[in-house]
Amino acid sequence: RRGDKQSSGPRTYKVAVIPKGTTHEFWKAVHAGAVKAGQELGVEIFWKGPQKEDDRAQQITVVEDFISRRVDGIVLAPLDDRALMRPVDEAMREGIPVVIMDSNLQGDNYISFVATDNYQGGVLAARRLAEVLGGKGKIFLIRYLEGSASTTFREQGFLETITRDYPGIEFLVKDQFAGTTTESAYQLTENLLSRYPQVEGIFAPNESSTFGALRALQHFGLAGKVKLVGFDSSVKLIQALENNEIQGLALQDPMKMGYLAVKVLLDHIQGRPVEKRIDTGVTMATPENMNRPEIRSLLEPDFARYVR
Amino acid sequence: MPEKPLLSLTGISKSFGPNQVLDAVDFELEAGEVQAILGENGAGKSTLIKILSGAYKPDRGRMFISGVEYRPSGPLEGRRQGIAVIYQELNLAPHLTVEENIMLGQEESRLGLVDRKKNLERIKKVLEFLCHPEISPDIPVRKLSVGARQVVEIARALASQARILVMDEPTSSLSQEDTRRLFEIIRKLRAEGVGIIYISHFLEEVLEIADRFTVLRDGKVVGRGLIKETSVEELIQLMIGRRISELFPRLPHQPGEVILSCSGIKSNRMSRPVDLDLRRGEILGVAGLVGAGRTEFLRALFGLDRLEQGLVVVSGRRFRPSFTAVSIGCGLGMQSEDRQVEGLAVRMNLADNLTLSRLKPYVRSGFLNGRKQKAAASRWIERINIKARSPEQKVWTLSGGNQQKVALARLLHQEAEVFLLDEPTRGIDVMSKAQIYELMGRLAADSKAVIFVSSYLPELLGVADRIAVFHRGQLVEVRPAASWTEASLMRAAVTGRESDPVLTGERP
Amino acid sequence: MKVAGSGLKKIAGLAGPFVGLILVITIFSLMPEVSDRFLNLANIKSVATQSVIVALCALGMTLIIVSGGIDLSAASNLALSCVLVAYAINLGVPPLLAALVGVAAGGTIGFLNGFLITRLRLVPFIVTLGMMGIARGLAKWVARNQKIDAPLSWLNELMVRTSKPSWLLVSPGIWLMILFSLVMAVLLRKTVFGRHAFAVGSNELTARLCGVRTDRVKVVVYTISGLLCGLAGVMEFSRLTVGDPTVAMGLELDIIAAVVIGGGSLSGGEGSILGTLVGVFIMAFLRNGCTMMGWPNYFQEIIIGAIIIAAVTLDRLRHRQE
Amino acid sequence: MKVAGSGLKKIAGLAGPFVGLILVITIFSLMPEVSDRFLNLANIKSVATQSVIVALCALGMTLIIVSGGIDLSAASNLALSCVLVAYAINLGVPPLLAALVGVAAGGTIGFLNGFLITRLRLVPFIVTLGMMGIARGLAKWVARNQKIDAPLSWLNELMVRTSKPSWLLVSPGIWLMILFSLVMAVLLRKTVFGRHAFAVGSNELTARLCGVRTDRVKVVVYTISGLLCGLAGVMEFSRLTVGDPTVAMGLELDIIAAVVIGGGSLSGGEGSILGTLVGVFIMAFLRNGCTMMGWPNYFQEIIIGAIIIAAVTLDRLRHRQE
Ligand SMILES: Nc1ncnc2c1ncn2[C@@H]1O[C@H](COP(=O)(O)OP(=O)(O)OP(=O)(O)O)[C@@H](O)[C@H]1O
Ligand SMILES: Nc1ncnc2c1ncn2[C@@H]1O[C@H](COP(=O)(O)OP(=O)(O)OP(=O)(O)O)[C@@H](O)[C@H]1O
Ligand SMILES: [Mg+2]
Ligand SMILES: [Mg+2]
Repeated sequence: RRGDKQSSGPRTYKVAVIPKGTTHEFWKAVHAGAVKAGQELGVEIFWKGPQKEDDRAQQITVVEDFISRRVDGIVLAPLDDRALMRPVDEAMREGIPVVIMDSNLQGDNYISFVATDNYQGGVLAARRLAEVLGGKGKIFLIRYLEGSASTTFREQGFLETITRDYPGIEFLVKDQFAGTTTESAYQLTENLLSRYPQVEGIFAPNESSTFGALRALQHFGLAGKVKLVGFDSSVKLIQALENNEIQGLALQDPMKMGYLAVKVLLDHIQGRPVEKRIDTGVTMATPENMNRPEIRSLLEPDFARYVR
Repeated sequence: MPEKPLLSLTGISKSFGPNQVLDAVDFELEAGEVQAILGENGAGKSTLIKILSGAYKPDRGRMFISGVEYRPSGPLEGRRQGIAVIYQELNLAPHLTVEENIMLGQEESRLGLVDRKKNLERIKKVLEFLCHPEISPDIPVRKLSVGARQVVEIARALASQARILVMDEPTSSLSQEDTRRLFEIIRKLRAEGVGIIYISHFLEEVLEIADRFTVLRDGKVVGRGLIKETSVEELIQLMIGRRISELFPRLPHQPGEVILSCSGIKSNRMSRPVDLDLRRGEILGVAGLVGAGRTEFLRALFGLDRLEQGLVVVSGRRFRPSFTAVSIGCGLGMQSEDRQVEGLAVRMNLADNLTLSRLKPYVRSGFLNGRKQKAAASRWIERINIKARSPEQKVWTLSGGNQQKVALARLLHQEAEVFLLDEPTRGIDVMSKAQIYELMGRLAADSKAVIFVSSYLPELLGVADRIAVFHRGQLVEVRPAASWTEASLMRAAVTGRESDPVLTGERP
Repeated sequence: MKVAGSGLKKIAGLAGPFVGLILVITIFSLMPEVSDRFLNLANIKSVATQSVIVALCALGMTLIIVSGGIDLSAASNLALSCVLVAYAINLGVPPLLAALVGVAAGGTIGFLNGFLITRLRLVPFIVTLGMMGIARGLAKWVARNQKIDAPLSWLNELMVRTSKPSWLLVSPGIWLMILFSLVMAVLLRKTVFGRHAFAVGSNELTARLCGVRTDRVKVVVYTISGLLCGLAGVMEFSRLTVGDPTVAMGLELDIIAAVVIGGGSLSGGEGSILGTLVGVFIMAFLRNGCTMMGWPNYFQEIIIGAIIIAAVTLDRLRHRQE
Repeated sequence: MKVAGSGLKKIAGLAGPFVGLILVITIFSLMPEVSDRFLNLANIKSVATQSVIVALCALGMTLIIVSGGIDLSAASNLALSCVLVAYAINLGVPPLLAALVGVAAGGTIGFLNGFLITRLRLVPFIVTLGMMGIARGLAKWVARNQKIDAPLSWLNELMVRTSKPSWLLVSPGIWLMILFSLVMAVLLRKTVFGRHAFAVGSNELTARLCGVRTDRVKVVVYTISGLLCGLAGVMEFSRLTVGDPTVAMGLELDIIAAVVIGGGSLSGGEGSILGTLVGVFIMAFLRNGCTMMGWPNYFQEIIIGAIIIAAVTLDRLRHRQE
């Protein structure tokens, strides 16, 4: 059937891009990347996440609904490496190719997997925090959400690197979950700071938990004193980086991720060979290197041109 | 072996907090007799009944049914023992149909599935027995009038084929016709050997139907005996410990200028518009059968129901009733026939209920003075003898009659000019009734006006200056009270035809 | 004559709740982008499958709401059951038994709700709010804060979009939904227990005075509802193929909304299974239609909010005309 | 004699709701790991600051619940206000005006709730459930599904831990909470409007019979509550320094729980500001304590669930003794 499409001359492909949620800055950048690819390649993008952030069951529903709509292809950031397998299988069976991005999916019944190496991101963050702490100190690992795969990898990468490589660093807390909102991360960190005033460093594995932790530190007047390494970027986090209130941000390249995912999908639809695994890279931004243009473009992806 | 009485209670005591409501009450009921329990409002009659039915647990005392000790853990137990109760406050599930209400707790069923046919058969029999076959078994009870609801309650008690039938004021919302039919049924049941406890504040009813009586005062038994050997005066004296001089005391009052006149009032629930004038210093009685639309008329007049047409003029102010706040502002005040559902906020305290329609006197610079409010409530409690511990007592813990008094006290406190009273004496004891009649007279003498709806014809004839009769949602006739007799009132209410005027009746 | 009249009225009564549903379906069918695909059989099947889980919970919720209660723990209960099924399967328990474990867990939570409400004389809102936290916490505990992967089994075939075996026409989950809807409708309308549930919801005091064992009725009501939530949890596991302790977060409000859209009254004594199903489908078709149109989520949220209000308004208007 | 008696009773009545709070605080104070830090002034200040937002919403919710209603849209309303404040500031509106915009938006949503409830005669649960979706959707729309970053201003100083200026002792947010608690307590207990709200909640028919303009009372009740949610949104913005449309998701249940723990009855006619505040603090200290103890989240969820039930049980027991 791929042949059919090619022979029917120039046409707009309809592609559904399904993120894990719609309200994080990160996904906005992915969206922008996808739209950019869409504009360049002549693809109409449907951007639709589960209505409740991080709801596996609803994401399955969204995939199913797009199968019903019979789009030409789906780009999916699966909320679960297992639960989304079957809807993806179904899509593939019905001739709708699926590209996976951001988080992995078990099995290999998909076209390609475009993602950051999250474990590596955790490792980078661990190295950075150890560096600013001088290899010893007491720290919090603030987790994001029960069962969220990408952040779990980051947390794992961080935890394993610290335990293996930096015996001088001690975890005061490593099993507390911040939850999905800034406010919940904020309160958690505040309460932890009340309990452990001796803390010296914090790692938070995504934007909302990093920002929550930052706000709590600012609230306690500890910003800059307690070292904070986070993940992803936003305007406030960049400001904090400038003010040396954050010592490091592990940056993915979400625009590239969205762009490549759509591009790979289209390549496949149009019969070109594609790679099964595409790494979009992860970089550590620090107050020192943040003004380099290549870091700057990661900190502030220029997505205003593509999405409002 | 001597015959054991059907029911015997010994030394029953009950108190709510510091309030001793029943004090070592002994009581016996034989099979095949009707025994009346009499007493003032708050004497403890309903409490005794609730203990008998298993709804309350006594603090002390024992109960025996046919000589076997009976210690109910709840109302289910009472029912199983063959005790059926018609409670004073209507006790129906509003969303359920007539059928479901009557059969509640005694459904005919097979393997848990309701056997509707059998249910309907039983209901039909009972409703025919009560001469109300027109009440459809499929209509939700909330759509029935208060009178019809009471019929349903009675039907429920009768359908259970009990050994002991307890009726706590079964006739308070019944027409005389229905009361008569009920008495026939009671006689039939008595003949079948059912023991019946009958509670009522209508002493002539008691004299007619009961065989024996027990009088309670302040939770103690103060007298018992055979009805044959007693009189109204003696019963009253037992109940309050003194005589009362007159049941319908008449204070002189003179109708003055027109204070309220309604023209073409019709709500969506009435069948015909009503025109009526009311003068200062006048008590207008309103008679009619259950469901004749008297309540609907009052509600329309007061602005509680959606009005289709009509205007009201009160003391020269014309308005179309739609907001009760406006009606109250113009000097109207209404008391509802259904004190439980509408008349009172039973979960609020007495003081709040009493003053709700006129809080102004207790406001100074925007703030409410709770102490003053309670003091005022206390004064009213004393003035009309409400049996209550304090103005902060919750209304639902008052006895039925005392609740009714609270509803009345509210109107007095409100200082209304025109009183719309819908069955104001429901559940009120003889003495308090006399007191309320006197009160109405005094209001009239103060050149206020009263519309007095009642199904109890003697009180209408005894108190009102004029009497209006409703029939099937329309006003059929208004005449001076003196030109009515019980018989002619009945006839007008039943047939809806104007009776031959003995004197020239005025028509508005 | 009388029968005919009541028959007509019944039909009107039945058509009533459908008005909202028909409206929603019509609107989307008229959208040019999706018109051909929206009313397509495959899509309807898929919406039906998506509705199974909410519908099962809503059946139980109808019973609870009819009896004057409310259950905020329904969604957490579902999650707990979902996790336990996965846990049990991982322990090597046969799938059928694992499913029973899930259902039983649901029933236990339901029973506990009923027990606490009747014993401690607490309002259902509070007991089930507490239980909502407890069940969710237990689910996360059992799952050690992760989702539980379990080997695939026939359990995971219950909720597929294309039925296997194909002679079933639709997935077993849909059949289960139909079956339990019928059972619950009969229970509610044709049994003594159902009548007692209505009576308790309409006027508890009266029910008690008439000899209804109100406490027992309530405990049974919550237990049945709990069992259905447990079953919904099994279905959720079937759909997800993993035991997810964070699943169905906030779904309790959707479930309650479905019942109320379908004519249930939160003050008790009113509600019907048919109405509830219509409520469930209104919400499901709305979601499906919005997604197919590719409308952004905020738009969808606003529309669903407005439709909830509109649907109930329609229902009330109908009642007023009566 | 009589006065003394009623005085004593009042003290008992006041102590009542505190029992749960005292229990929670005592338990954590006895835990060796945190005993010194838990009752530390700084920690208490921090808990108080965390409570400001829930407390403001709960004040309005108390009024609503007293008048027999419920408001599920409170948290979404807060989010909308939070986003609008950030949006306005970004447009260059002065902070004070921006804050007023947020409060006014809250009031508008509240007014709409009241208007729909009284005009369409719908149950509050449904109207506010619909409004919950609408307000949340609007918030996301305004924010284009993102957080809105806004330049810092004095607005962001309202919720700091260490008060500026220091003579305030605690943050302005806490003072606002105290101020509005007093205002609402007076409104509820000492004004005709408050009495009318109680009457409407206790028996709406009676209130109407007594000339209370029930519809007007309800509209005002919802509007006031909406204004307070709007203010809470401003406080949330102050705390977050960004306008976050996803903030306070699911918080409505916490807010309602606080009111009910504090003795409010969902069937109307009961509730008090003091009780509600105690309810808010019970929940806040519980969260704080559990986190400080380092207990895993699931454990915390279970405990909070259990405490909600226990606190209300205690309250009911106390009432029964009365
Ligand atoms: N649940 C309760 N709590 C507190 N006091 C109560 C309660 N029920 C009844 N009482 C009190 O008990 C007393 C007796 O009430 P009861 O209802 O038995 O009177 P009654 O004889 O039936 O009066 P009536 O003729 O007015 O119906 C009253 O003073 C009433 O206030
Ligand atoms: N048995 C019945 N079945 C159905 N509807 C009834 C019945 N009885 C009354 N109604 C309805 O109630 C309306 C009037 O009842 P309502 O109680 O207001 O009359 P009323 O004259 O005040 O009688 P009551 O003596 O009960 O106060 C009637 O127009 C009728 O629609
Ligand atoms: Mg009584
Ligand atoms: Mg009447």
